[in-house]
Amino acid sequence: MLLIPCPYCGLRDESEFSNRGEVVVRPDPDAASDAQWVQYLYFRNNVRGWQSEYWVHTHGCQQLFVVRRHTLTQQIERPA
Amino acid sequence: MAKIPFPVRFSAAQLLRAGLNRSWRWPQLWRTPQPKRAYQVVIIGAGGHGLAAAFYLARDWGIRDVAVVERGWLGGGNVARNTTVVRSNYYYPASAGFYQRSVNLFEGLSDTLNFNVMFSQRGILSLAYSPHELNAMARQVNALQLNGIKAQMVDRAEIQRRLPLADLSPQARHPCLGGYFHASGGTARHDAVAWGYARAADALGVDILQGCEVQGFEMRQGKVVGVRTAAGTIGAHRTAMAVAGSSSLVAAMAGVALPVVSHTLQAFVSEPLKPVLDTIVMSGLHHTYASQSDKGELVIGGDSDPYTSYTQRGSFSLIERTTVGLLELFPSLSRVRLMRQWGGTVDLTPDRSPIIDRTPVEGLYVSTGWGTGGFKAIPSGGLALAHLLACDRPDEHSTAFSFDRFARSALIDEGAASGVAH
Amino acid sequence: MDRLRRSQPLAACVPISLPTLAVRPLPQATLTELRGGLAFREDPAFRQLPDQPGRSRDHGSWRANWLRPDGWLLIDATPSPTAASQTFAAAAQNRWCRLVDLSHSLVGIGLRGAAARDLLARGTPLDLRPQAFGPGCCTRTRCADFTVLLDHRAEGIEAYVDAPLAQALWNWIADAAEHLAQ
Amino acid sequence: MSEPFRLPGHTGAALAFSFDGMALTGRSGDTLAASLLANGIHLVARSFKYHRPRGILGAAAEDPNSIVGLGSGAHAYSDTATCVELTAGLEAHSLNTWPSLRWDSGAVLGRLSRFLPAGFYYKTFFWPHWRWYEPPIRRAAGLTVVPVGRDPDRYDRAHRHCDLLIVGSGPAGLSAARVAAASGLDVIVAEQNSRFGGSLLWEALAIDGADGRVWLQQTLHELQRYPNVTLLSRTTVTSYLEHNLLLAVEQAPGAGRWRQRLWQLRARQVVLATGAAERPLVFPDNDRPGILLASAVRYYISRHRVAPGRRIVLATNNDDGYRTVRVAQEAGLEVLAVFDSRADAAIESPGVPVHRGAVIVATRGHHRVRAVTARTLDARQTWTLACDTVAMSGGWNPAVQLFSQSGGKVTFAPKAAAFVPGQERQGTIVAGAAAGTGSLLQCLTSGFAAGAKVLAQLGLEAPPARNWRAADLDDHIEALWRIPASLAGAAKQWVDFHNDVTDGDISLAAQENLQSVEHLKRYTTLGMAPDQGKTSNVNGLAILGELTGRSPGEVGTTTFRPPYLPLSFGVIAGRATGALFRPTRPLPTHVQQQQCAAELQEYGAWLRPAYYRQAGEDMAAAIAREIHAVRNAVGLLDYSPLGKLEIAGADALEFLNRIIASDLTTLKVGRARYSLTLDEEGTIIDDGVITRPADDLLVMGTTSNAATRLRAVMDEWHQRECPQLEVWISDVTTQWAVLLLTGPRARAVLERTDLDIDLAPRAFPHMTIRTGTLGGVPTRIARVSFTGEVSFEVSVPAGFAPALWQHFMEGSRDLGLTPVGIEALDVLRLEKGFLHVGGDTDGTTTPDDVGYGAMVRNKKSDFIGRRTLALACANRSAALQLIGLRPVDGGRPLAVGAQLFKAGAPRTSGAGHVTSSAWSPTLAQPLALALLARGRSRVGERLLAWHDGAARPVEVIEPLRHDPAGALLNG
Ligand SMILES: Cc1cc2nc3c(=O)[nH]c(=O)nc-3n(C[C@H](O)[C@H](O)[C@H](O)COP(=O)(O)OP(=O)(O)OC[C@H]3O[C@@H](n4cnc5c(N)ncnc54)[C@H](O)[C@@H]3O)c2cc1C
Ligand SMILES: NC(=O)c1ccc[n+]([C@@H]2O[C@H](COP(=O)([O-])OP(=O)(O)OC[C@H]3O[C@@H](n4cnc5c(N)ncnc54)[C@H](O)[C@@H]3O)[C@@H](O)[C@H]2O)c1
Ligand SMILES: Cc1cc2nc3c(=O)[nH]c(=O)nc-3n(C[C@H](O)[C@H](O)[C@H](O)COP(=O)(O)O)c2cc1C
Ligand SMILES: [Zn+2]
Repeated sequence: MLLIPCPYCGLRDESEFSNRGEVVVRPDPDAASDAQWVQYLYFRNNVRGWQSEYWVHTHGCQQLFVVRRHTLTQQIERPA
Repeated sequence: MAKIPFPVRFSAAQLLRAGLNRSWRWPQLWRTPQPKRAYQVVIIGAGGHGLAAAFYLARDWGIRDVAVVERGWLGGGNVARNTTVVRSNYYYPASAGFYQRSVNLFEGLSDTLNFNVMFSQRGILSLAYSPHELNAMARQVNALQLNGIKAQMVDRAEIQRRLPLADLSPQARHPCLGGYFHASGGTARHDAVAWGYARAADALGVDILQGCEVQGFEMRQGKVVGVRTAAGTIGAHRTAMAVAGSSSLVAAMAGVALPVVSHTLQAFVSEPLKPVLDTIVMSGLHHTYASQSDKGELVIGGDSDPYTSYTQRGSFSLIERTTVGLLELFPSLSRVRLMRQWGGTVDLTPDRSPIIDRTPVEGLYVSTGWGTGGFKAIPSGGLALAHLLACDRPDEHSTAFSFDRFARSALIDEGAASGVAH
Repeated sequence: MDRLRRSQPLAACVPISLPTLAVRPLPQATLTELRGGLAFREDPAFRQLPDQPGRSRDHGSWRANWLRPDGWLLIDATPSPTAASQTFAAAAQNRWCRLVDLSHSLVGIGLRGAAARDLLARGTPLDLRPQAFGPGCCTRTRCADFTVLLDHRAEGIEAYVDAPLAQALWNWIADAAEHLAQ
Repeated sequence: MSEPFRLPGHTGAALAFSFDGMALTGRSGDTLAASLLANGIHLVARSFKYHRPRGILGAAAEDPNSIVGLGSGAHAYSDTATCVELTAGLEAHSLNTWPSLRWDSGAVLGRLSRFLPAGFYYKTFFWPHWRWYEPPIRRAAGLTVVPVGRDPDRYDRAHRHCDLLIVGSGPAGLSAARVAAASGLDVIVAEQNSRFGGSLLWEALAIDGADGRVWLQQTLHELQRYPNVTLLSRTTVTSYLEHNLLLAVEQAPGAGRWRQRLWQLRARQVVLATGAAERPLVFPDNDRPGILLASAVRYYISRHRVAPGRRIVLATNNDDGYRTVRVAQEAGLEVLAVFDSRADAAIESPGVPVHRGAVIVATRGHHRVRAVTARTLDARQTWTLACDTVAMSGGWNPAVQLFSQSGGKVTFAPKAAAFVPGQERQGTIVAGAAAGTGSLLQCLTSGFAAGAKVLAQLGLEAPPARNWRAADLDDHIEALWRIPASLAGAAKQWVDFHNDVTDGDISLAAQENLQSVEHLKRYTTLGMAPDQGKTSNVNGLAILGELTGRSPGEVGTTTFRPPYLPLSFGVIAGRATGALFRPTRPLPTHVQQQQCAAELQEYGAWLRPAYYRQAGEDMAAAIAREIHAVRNAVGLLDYSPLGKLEIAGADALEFLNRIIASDLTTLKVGRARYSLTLDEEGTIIDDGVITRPADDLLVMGTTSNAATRLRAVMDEWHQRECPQLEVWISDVTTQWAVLLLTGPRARAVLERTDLDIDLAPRAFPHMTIRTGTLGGVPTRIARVSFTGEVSFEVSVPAGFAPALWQHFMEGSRDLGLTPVGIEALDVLRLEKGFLHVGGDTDGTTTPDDVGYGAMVRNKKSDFIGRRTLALACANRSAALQLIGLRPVDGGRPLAVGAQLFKAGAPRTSGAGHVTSSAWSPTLAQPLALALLARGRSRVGERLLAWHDGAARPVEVIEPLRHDPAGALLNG
């Protein structure tokens, strides 16, 4: 059970949050090619190491924010 | 099909001879060979799939100039840490054919490999707790029956007979409405599957190179021509990756992006118990499944962890959730103790079906996406990967599991249709 | 037709009374969710709100709990229209903010006594030590299977929960209270 | 005679207990193991594979042997006798023996052991088939008998945060606690034993010139005075998880309201002072009852005043073992000899013959050791001694399990011949024997240093360094991992006592090229028993190292995993069992539902009426009656679970239009519009009606149980994709109860209320919404229909719903008002051919599949899922489309889930299936909807529907509809 640093509520137990996967940017749907769109839908970097990812403080302030987490050590970078 | 030149064939008689003759010595299960400069085929990852593919390449295609390159100890990845459920109750014909072939191969695997993999078809019981679940189950069972796979709806009395420990009383928090039994499902000894394939492949001349991590690819004109390892460069005509949870990492070394994320999947065992559970039981409502091993521990699993990780460790909340479900199902296990928990890193595709295909880079092949359920697929997946490597095209059972299906929106999403896991 | 009478979800619950803990359903109050955007920050009423996340602000007859950067819960013991909603009426009129009545959606349970924290700690992973969560603090968190809003007032901690789950939370509290002793 | 082996000086009260039915007496303050030994009972169990007699080996958690059954009936469980506190009336019994512990038939397997080497089962049992062998193997396996019935005990759970968690209360732990306590930190000390003090409770240790127990009492006194210190005894830390979360199980001191409590301890800093466990020596037949760890012998004598035996032989490879000699002698026991494997051991032991360079090469005695034979390593000299106890010391294993679980690396320290903590990962500090520190002085100072380091890390001032007068001798050890074969002959040397792993098994593994320690473990099962190899792992891997020319450090350890000690499933689940497992959500009118004889069932988490019982009716009759009422009079349903999301703010419409599939730009105030919600892959995840009660407010109706999820989806979408829009989303699902009136007389019912809304069809047509006051309270009324009849969804603040329900029921009985359940509602909508998301759709269904292709095509702006549906590469030619079915063979409804296939063609799954089906009382025929590949182009085709082993002929049709033109809706 990780401690997730919510920018508003501080360090809270993982069970209050939902993880929404690594940060991906939604391409402009009108400009994106099919291939780009498929890339956005299904392909992920899936790194072993530091990853920027979305968390939502579901059972708290309901805010979505980005956390940097190390996928091998589970260290989390404290936001400055 | 070649006969396998084992140094010694295993049998009861051989055990007897060895016991009587104290100076006689069992040979090595496999060698520790020196890597050659190059092989016809290099397979990265000595897990179940890598080892099985090497074996079938050598036995069925006569391709014995093969190395399986493993970063740790052979059979130490997910094949060492899975809950050993083997089943073929898949909904779509593409999956059903593929996994039924695997079950068929499992049935003869101990003989094939001359190694007891303890495949035990004790059947799988899935439980339903709402009319909606019952309907979904009926849909699944009817599909299985059409595909020629053993499956039968069962009523509460039958469930109670098979699960004497289950609380099916109306007082239970969720009264069970019924379920279905998949008689050809079962368990096999996970380590034995890896070791059996390794020993047989080795006997056929395959070099298994342990402690030899692949750190990059040798590329020539955009084509993979070998692997760079801790022990130097090893050339290869064709290279396959069968590295499960590490798929994205190895693929990235060749510049290939995969539709895969790696999550932790956990499991745990109880202290050894006198027999209490003869079949495998699964309950979606309880997020739990369990079986009892021949040594007596209950082997228990649940859902995968909700975020990516390479740690082989998971979050306690999943253990908690699985346990709470387990106790609702079997309240009298409350005083039984959890002995050990662990995790593996599973390779999940968006539709949770595997990919067995060429990659966009010439010379590089991939078998991945086995996720939370690839143990059962080892024989069939090994056969498929061997075919792909030998013929440069997938066999009839794996064409659907292509790399480009995502681009074509031709997903094979078993979960979307049925909601069963593992 | 008579005016419709209002029913209370926890009406039948007997308050729990232990040497170190008293639990009771809170009397009906007016609960209003306040939402506001950037423009709202310029409104004088905005200054009535707590100035930090995780804090509440007491105005005597009503209080404002921080819920999220653009959301607060106004708790007013008096029936509507309340002092609380009047404070923000003008801003709401200007559409700088919005008031949503949740009086029927949330049910409050009051916990008092030295063991109130111990009891909640049986379900919530929150750091409940006084230095981390003392009077004037409020937060939404998880307690057992429930999402609760904890409002630490001077006299004790109040827990608000989605109305259909109020009875279940009450049962959970009663069960946990049994384990407090010993 | 009672307690023949009890030594004078025990102050505990006598307690009656039993073992295998024998009535015995022990003392309070004892462990079960101590009381058994006091009664001269060593044999307590049989080993797993060969059923070898097993005695008590250790003092505490490390013991691999003494797992016994405890209690009976629903109270039964198993635990290790060395960890069980003796209580009055405790019933203990041996496990998995037949007919008895002393005469156990399973022991014949020991005779066959040469045919059953490690992993033998991989080499045989597959001819003719494994299924012939497996059943007897399963019957023989396993230890614990699972109790019957629900656990009568309860379990507690609690979270706790602290600045510093100290695990272990020996000299190291307590001295760390003292430092931290004085500085005001919030400190928790967790100790698995019933008493604090660790080794101070039983080792003869002097601190500052006095007995160590004096220091212990002073320290405990001091700590108890600090309000910022919590001392938890009987509390075993089992798991060290991420971000300094540790799990601990507290054992209730006696019978009470809870049996065990699970602590989830979140600490800023952790000090592990978990001590060390002694290793057995590996020599031939070292597994007999009466052969104990040397430290355990001291422990039983000093702490429990129990003599494990009267004639003791000590075997050791280190100085520390010699302590046992003095302790035994002081207790008046005879120490016959010391066999020290070190030829040059310098240590002396007055009054006992010490044989240096000598090892035990054989032992005798079946249920209890009776004699040992020892020999010098050069084989020149041999002794045979009759004895009743062997104390053995093979060195110490620091208890690094928790450290390793935390992600710390362990390294091999050759001097101590032990694995010690190396690089930490979570800032963990290890102190005392757990850090490989030998002497008492070092334990005290390392504990102090740990406390000081914590203070420094938290930015507090550390107190000045302290000094103690205490022993500071280094323990000399010269590892001897097993007896050379030249001395041992063919006799087995046991490594894992529980799982019967011998040095020969390890040799076999090495010979078969299982060189990795992980292979060794899995091939031999070394360390896989409930004790998890606390006494066996290091010996085993060191022997493997010897066999393969590697140091123990090069071989390495296997992975330490939680839990450190087994923990019950019950304590993990805590109170989330029975009624507290997944709470249900009652309707606002729950009481009224019960009064109306509703058959309440769980739909999602909501308890809703499936149908209403009436005398003489079965479920089908009840449903038919309710449907009849709706079609001919009026039905009433508490529809409150229907999700309601309010979307407001300047950009509400713009925002919602980016979410859902239908076009909202033309939605006027007061109007309602049906829409689908998709995920980004274009799959339908929900449907519902969106209303616009006011200019600046949209209310999105969702299916029951979907509101929470959709609110989150939209909120996140807003924050991530378009934070510049001003939108406020509020979930008001439980604020507003909804009572649905549906049927030709619905208006008449509503007319009998105090309502300020004009109900005339003109003023209030189908697909509109009105707000007003009803019975003096605010209301929102929507005219949307899922049944095809005139319907009013009447919303009032939830607390008013019971009164309103009452008002409807009492005031409109003459109109035929009938409460209607979910099952009837489902048939009513099927009679209209309306879609049921989740039933008629699955995780692959897109809008076009269910006939809403135009909704998507006609919308010109982006929304979730749109781009994916427009992928040119997507091939949806085989997509399943929703159509109707008619059974050709008569009136029985089809089974939901029946699979469709074409007669004559190869049978395969997935080409189509029945999604909804029921008998329609209104149309007097069976109705069915199905998803069928290219279904819309196949109307008229004949197919077979497969269910439960039989195929029924069906015809593909346009879905049948009651009132196809929808004339009734506008009534
Ligand atoms: C807890 C758990 C329970 C499961 N339960 C079931 C179940 O009941 N039924 C079922 O069918 N499936 C189950 N699975 C899934 C199944 O275990 C996997 O899908 C399957 O084992 C994966 O295939 P594999 O054996 O080839 O992978 P692995 O055994 O993981 O093999 C991959 C190998 O590649 C090696 N490797 C990785 N990177 C490199 C590199 N750079 N160089 C060299 N080598 C490398 C790894 O060390 C590893 O040995 C479960 C998985 C887990 C974790
Ligand atoms: N070579 C050595 O390392 C060695 C050998 C023998 C004796 N000693 C002596 O042993 C003493 C060591 O002192 P110490 O304070 O380090 O250890 P200790 O053995 O005195 O205390 C450790 C305590 O930790 C507790 N504990 C262990 N694991 C636990 C867990 N998971 N949860 C809760 N409690 C747990 C034990 O019950 C014990 O009370 C010294 O007196 C030293 O001289 C050291
Ligand atoms: C089917 C199965 C049964 C297991 N049974 C046991 C067991 O009886 N005892 C044990 O200690 N571990 C058991 N394990 C767990 C392993 O010890 C180990 O944790 C697992 O293979 C993962 O490896 P790792 O913990 O070394 O990472 C079992 C694992 C599996 C997959
Ligand atoms: Zn937050």
